[in-house]
Amino acid sequence: MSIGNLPFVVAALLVVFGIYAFLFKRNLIKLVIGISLVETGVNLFLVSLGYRTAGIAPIYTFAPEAERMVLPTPQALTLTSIVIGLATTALLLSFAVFIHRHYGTLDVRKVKELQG
Amino acid sequence: MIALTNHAPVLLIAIPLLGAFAVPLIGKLGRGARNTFVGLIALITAAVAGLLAATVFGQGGAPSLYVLGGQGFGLPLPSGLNVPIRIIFEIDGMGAFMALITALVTLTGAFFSFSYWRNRSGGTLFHSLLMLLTAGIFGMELTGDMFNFFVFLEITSIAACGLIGFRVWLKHSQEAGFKVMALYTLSGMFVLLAVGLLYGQYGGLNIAYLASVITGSTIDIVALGLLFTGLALKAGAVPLHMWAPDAYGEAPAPMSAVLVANSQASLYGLFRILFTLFGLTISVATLGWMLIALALLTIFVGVTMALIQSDIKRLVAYSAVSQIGYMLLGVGVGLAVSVAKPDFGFVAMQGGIFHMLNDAACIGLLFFVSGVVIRATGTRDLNRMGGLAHSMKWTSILFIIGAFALAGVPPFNGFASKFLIYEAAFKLSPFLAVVAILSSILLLAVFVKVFQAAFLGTRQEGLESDVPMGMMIPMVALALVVIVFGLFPGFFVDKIVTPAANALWYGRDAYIDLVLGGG
Amino acid sequence: MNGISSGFGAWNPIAWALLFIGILATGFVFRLFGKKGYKRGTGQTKVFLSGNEEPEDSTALHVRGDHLYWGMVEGLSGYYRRIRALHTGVLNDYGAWIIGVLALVFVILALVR
Amino acid sequence: MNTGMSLIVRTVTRLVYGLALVFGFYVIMHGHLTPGGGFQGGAVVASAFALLLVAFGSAGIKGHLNQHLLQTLEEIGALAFLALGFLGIGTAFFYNLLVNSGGLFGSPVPIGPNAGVFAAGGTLPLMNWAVGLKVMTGIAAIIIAMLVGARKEETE
Repeated sequence: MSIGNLPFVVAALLVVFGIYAFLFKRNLIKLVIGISLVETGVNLFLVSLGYRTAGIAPIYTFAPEAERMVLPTPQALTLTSIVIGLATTALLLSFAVFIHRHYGTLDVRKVKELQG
Repeated sequence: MIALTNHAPVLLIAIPLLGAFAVPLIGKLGRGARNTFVGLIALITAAVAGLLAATVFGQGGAPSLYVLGGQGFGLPLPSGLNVPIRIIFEIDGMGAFMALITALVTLTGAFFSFSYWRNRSGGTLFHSLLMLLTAGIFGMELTGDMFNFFVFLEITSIAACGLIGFRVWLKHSQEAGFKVMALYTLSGMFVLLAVGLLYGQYGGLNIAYLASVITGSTIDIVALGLLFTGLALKAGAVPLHMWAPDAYGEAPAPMSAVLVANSQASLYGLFRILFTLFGLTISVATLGWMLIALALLTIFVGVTMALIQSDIKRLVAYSAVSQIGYMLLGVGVGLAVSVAKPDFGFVAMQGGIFHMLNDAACIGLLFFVSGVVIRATGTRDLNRMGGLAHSMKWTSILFIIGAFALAGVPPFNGFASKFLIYEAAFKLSPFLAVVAILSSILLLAVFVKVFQAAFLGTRQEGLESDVPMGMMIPMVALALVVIVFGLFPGFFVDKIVTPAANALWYGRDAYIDLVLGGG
Repeated sequence: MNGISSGFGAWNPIAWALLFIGILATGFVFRLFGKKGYKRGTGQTKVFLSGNEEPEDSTALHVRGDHLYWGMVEGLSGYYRRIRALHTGVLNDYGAWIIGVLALVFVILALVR
Repeated sequence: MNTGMSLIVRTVTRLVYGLALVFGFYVIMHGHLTPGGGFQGGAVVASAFALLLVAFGSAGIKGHLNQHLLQTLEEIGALAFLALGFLGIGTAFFYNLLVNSGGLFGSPVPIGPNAGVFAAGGTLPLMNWAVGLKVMTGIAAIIIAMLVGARKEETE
């Protein structure tokens, strides 16, 4: 395994940690953190996809001639995904605030009036 | 009106977006101005969707293309290769069919919600979110780009959860909003991961381009598994359905119907990916039988869980879950035999696809009726209702129409599509048809329970039994759709369902050729 | 043009509706043979409740939602106990279902390609 | 808890606030030439607002950041973005009508490495501004709403 694969390993670890937090943590805020970790892992995966060894930023300004450039598309994808992640996290946290107001707790196992 | 026809795909997204952003500004002018504006936007959107559908079905469902931001979709390289880099909307029969469904549901939903918010504050932001959701659903159905699909998927997730948890003073709506958003986000991340895997392998995001180069390697299979699970979750297939009753049940009544349309859009994405993106590079029999297994579980668990609910909206929500199973069953039978392509496979596809439209109309009607019932009685508990038919005759008749149609009682539209599904599923394996028919009978029993508990019985006092015109008109419109589609199924199957089924079943090459220019 | 055919069966709603109306009309004709000379306000028009007396408070007669299909739910109680136990309402469990289904899909796709 | 934080924090905030605003607007303005753009710059500006809110408390920003004004500006930013999209509808939605037209932001760009032409890019810089306006006001409105809501809960 070369050093170039390290970002993918980190991305996979982040996703796994996030899913672990989602499955085993009891606090709603920690669940949101888990979801954010998964998002971060996927974003890191996307950015790593576009990386080219010794590449430069994909911008023409002062770019040396005939140089390898990092792929710009994954960066655009990542940026969009970050924006979506921001909206998602904000919405989830707002729900958490209101759940705390109504239920008086953030424990997942106590917020289960909707079942069956 | 050449220009309007050409730009119909993007207008379907731009006009609701315009509405979504302008509604809060117009809302400052007062309620009347806001309602006029929202109604106008919804009508224009529906009209454009109708125009788009007329254009696409006029040419027999052949795919057409819309390119954002330029004349051509490609960037010719010095080597002469034309790479599709721009964002493309690609509309074939299936996409136009889905756009029709969305237009029907969102139009009636928008008009129903005027009366719903008449005596409450906050309707302005509600309409803004509804428009955003509309734009997102149209985007999912019309886009020809994997990443765009993900973006619209997330837009629908966020807007839908905003609508579910809109009534912040209700404790259960907050719980439902959190759960649904968390699960939607997780499924969205699966889709994004799969998009990343496909991009890393083939260096493209365009569905047609990816379909032309896809090989079915191990990484493709991983991406397929992620997409399958993520979209099955958003469609609400058992055993990933746990969010669905929460979402449909806790959302405001006019929204529940639009949420079902949202689930159907995810289902459309799943079909698009299975038929067009992967095509025959994967073992279609395996995937078809996986869809069928999901379908049987969905039908059976949805119906049996609906039987024991005592909350009227949750009951309708579970029956909505079970209907997703019929669509999965029809298209799953079609997918399972799509190598040999026997006749009954196409019939099954027709049934599954036709049922999407029928389900949208019936379930919309039932959600609206349950909203009216809850408004009249002030409770959602079936055990505390009774005798509504004395004072709400028209509502009871509309309920009977919706319930019979959804349960597949002739001559309503639900029977027409279920008939095709039963016949074709029987050809593949009699067991499938038996489960499907038995569950339909159970579903009728479920609605008999609602009718007995809520509408029959002695007259009760203290009911708010007058139904405002603004609620009645959308319900009557949906009931008319139910009846017309039930009485003349042949016409609609020929004109709109067959092109849609063709687009999935045979249309893969045409879809690819349109972008890659026949080579 | 209004019927559909699946290639092995056919469905024509208009014909069905005509037949349905015909049957209804026949039923109505039979109803006309009934005796018109029954006496109102006597035992002939009384509600028949398996021989029991009609209670004063008629709302007590209304069968509420949960009482319908009581027998069926009771008969399937084993199934319902298990299926309700799966709908826990806890978000962790829902997440576990997703991961479980994802793993299952991967296993199936790996075994049967 | 509405009075904000200590004197040190407030003084530092006064110093950093302007810098953060300038940097955010720079990122928006040069979005078509350098890394960054509407969203990133808008987020930087919104972070300056957030700093203000944290340092001075929800009472301290009364009169400076009006939530209704922010929401109105957000809608205007979004509408401006859509309007720029509709500008090119003669050819296609989002068609870049202004690029290479010689007018506003219409300077032609030399092929190959160059120092960057600020007046190039057509509708892109304008879209950056629209998105920047939407993001900075939108995020600020979100932060204010959440913080004010949370504070209300504390005091109850």
